[in-house]
Amino acid sequence: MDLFANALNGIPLWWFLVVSAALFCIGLYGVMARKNAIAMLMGVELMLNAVNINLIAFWRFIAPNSPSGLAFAAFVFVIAAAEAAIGLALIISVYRSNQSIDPEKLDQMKL
Amino acid sequence: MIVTAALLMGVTLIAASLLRPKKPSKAKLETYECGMETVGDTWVQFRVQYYVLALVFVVFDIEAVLLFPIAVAFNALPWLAVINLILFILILLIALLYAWRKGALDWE
Amino acid sequence: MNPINDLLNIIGGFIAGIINSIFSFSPFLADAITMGLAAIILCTFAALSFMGLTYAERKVVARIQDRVGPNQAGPLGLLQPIADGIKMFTKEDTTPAAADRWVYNLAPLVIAVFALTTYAVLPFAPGVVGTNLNIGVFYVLAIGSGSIVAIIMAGWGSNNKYALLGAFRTVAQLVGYEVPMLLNVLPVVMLAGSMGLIDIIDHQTLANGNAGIPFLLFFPLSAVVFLISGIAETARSPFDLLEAESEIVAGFHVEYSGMKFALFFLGEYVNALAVAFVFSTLFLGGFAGPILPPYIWLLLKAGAVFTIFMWLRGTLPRVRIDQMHNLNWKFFVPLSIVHLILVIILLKVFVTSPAQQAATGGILVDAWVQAAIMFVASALTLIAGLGLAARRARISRLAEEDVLARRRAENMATAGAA
Amino acid sequence: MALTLQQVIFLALAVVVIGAALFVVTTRNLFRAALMLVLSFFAVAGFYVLLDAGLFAVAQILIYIGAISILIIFSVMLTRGMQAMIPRNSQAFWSAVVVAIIFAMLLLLLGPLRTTVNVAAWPIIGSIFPNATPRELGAVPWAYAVEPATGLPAVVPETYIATFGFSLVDINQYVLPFLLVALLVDIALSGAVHIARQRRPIEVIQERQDIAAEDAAEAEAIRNAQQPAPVPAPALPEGAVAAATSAANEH
Repeated sequence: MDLFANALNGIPLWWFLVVSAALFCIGLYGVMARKNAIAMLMGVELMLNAVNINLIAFWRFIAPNSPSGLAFAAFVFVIAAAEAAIGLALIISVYRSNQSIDPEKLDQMKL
Repeated sequence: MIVTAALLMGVTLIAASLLRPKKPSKAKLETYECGMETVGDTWVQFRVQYYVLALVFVVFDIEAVLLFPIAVAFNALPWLAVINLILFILILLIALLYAWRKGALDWE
Repeated sequence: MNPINDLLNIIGGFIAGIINSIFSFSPFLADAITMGLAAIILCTFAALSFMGLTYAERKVVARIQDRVGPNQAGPLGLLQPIADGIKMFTKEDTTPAAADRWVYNLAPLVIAVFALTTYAVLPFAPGVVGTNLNIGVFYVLAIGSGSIVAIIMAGWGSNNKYALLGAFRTVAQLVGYEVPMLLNVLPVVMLAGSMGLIDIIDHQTLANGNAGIPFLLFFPLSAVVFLISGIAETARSPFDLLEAESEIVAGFHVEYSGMKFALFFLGEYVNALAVAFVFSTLFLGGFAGPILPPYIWLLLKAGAVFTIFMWLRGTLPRVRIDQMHNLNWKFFVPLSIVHLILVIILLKVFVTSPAQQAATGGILVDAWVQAAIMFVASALTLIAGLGLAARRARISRLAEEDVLARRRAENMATAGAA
Repeated sequence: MALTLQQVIFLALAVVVIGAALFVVTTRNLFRAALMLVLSFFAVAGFYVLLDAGLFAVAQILIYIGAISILIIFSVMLTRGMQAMIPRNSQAFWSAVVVAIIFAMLLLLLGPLRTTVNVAAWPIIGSIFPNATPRELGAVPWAYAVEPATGLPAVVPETYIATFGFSLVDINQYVLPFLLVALLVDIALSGAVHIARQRRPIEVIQERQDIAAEDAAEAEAIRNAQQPAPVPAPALPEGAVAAATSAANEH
């Protein structure tokens, strides 16, 4: 079972998948185990990046002449930017009203 | 290219750090504040204006990233695609007009 | 392959030949070394141009302000840049006590590297280019926006209130003026049908069937707005709010001295020259030119654009910060969007090649006529935009005068009553 | 085995990405975390270059480093989140365990090894699912795109940017999500601008007052609920509320 089958000038597909899985898990840890809301958002950005690496890796190895992989990756870019903007705006308004952005303290619905 | 540029600049920096005199004295290490003592920590009352402008920049950054591939494929676009393209630009124009109306673009 | 025009190709080929013969045992090493050598040549070209530009700038600006400029160091002051260089090398380099050591030292390096990497894509002559990316123009703009983070690193690293404030003001300016630059490159890419800088230049030369019309004649509005936001992007001349405000003493590089400070300046000048090169590539036809060899043409055009920079620096007063933001967000960006929509429609209506006409059914028109139509449309939008802006300015000025008049009347009344 | 240049670059980038991501997740100083995030974005852009998707490497630099990291750094500054920053919250250990399990499963699914799993043969669980068929787990044999003529891995067509651009606007391809995403960005960013806009002092006072009034009403309701025989609550001194509102108007 040749580990380097279908390698693309030396790099097989599973290398990309392993690295993006690692990045995804680090992002997931960042979201689950961070005290500061902005650090959680950074975790989400890492996870979205991992998703993008997978999308482009599969596009390159499996369907390079169809634009679908690229279109999905582009939409992930756009949605990641919109999500980051909204998340940070909420964090800032939360910070304005009660001076701390510790996720544990933000339990009531009222700002 | 990036690597060589970094190497070149790094070499100049290291060469410079070797050449120049090393006489650190307490007075020189104070941060510069027109000569007075530094008051308070580096924290400065940070206006939200910067953040709001960065938000509007994100809208147009995304628009540009999506428009560039379309501009490359522009010659082969049928009329229907051109209408969609103009619709896309108008939607993002609304974002600008809303921010303008909301006073986000004013810099008092 | 006549010798004068392709001088650079010949020299390049010659050096590559030598290297390949020396390292013939491993072609991979030979390629790496030739690429490395090309990169080093590009970097030294940029650094040398930095020295030449500082000298030229100080001389020209001095001449504009009716003074002589540097003439002490060496004949005609030609050694002045070298003197500056030595001073920068030997001046003491203090780092503030509580500075974030890593970030503080890395910032100038990152700015200089970003400024230099834009040269990897600029074509100096047919075939003489760092790497011919098919995303050339997009790469140049992205590298421009990448240096914003380096400025924040410099501002935060030096742990100084004023540096931090200066960094954020500069970032707000750079982020703002990135948008019109992005929007005004789109018409050029649409017309050229590709983002590669070499293809864009081909469209402006007489080669392979397209009439050699520089894109300046197609889109004057885009050219003007691109140039002005290019100046604002490198925080130069009328837009140098960096070290202008009284409370922001010297912007984000207040805590740097010696070689690190020189790197900031190198970054600024190399960026300014890069904007000049990109403008001449996009709008003036890059190295295309009738008699002179290509690289001379490019240097001439970039020099002309840089003299515009120097001329503006010598004459225009500094712009206030809210004027600068209003100019960008309330004038350049809406104007660029309207111009973009107009260009999209016109490029579909007036078509130059019969194939396109068959596909989308526009009016078949010769390239020069299309250029004339685009020029008129673009100029009209510019004039309409300026007129609209002037009218709005007049309205707000009248409103202000009313308020003042009323207040004066009230004061008179109260003074009278008292 | 001699590493080719691409592999060396890939390994270097992988080390940078994982290292920077780990640093982002564990550091105390939030600003350093933001800078390390930018470094990992650069390394991911390097991955896209390795995958011959140059357009996306540049788009990554423009969007993530040019826009999103600026937003993150500005919000770090705005919320003064940097001072005493305790990197880990209470459930840090368990989340690390969960993440490690997820990573192991992902590795099993996406990694190169193929194992056959026969649940029936397992000691305890086997008795519950006696007739589970052995199932092959591991690297899925994807249908790799192959150049028709030579059988080598397919090469990215030169005009991939044009086909991608065309697909974004072409009627029977991705035009609907394209316009919806534009609408989403428009509404999301307008909402963000509205939430984060510079509030004038009058608005701030008004908001504080509304919140105070709501809290008072809530406390009132709770107090009534606790005492079934309502003792008439002492009337609020008349002047207090009036004074507060008048102060607001003068401001």
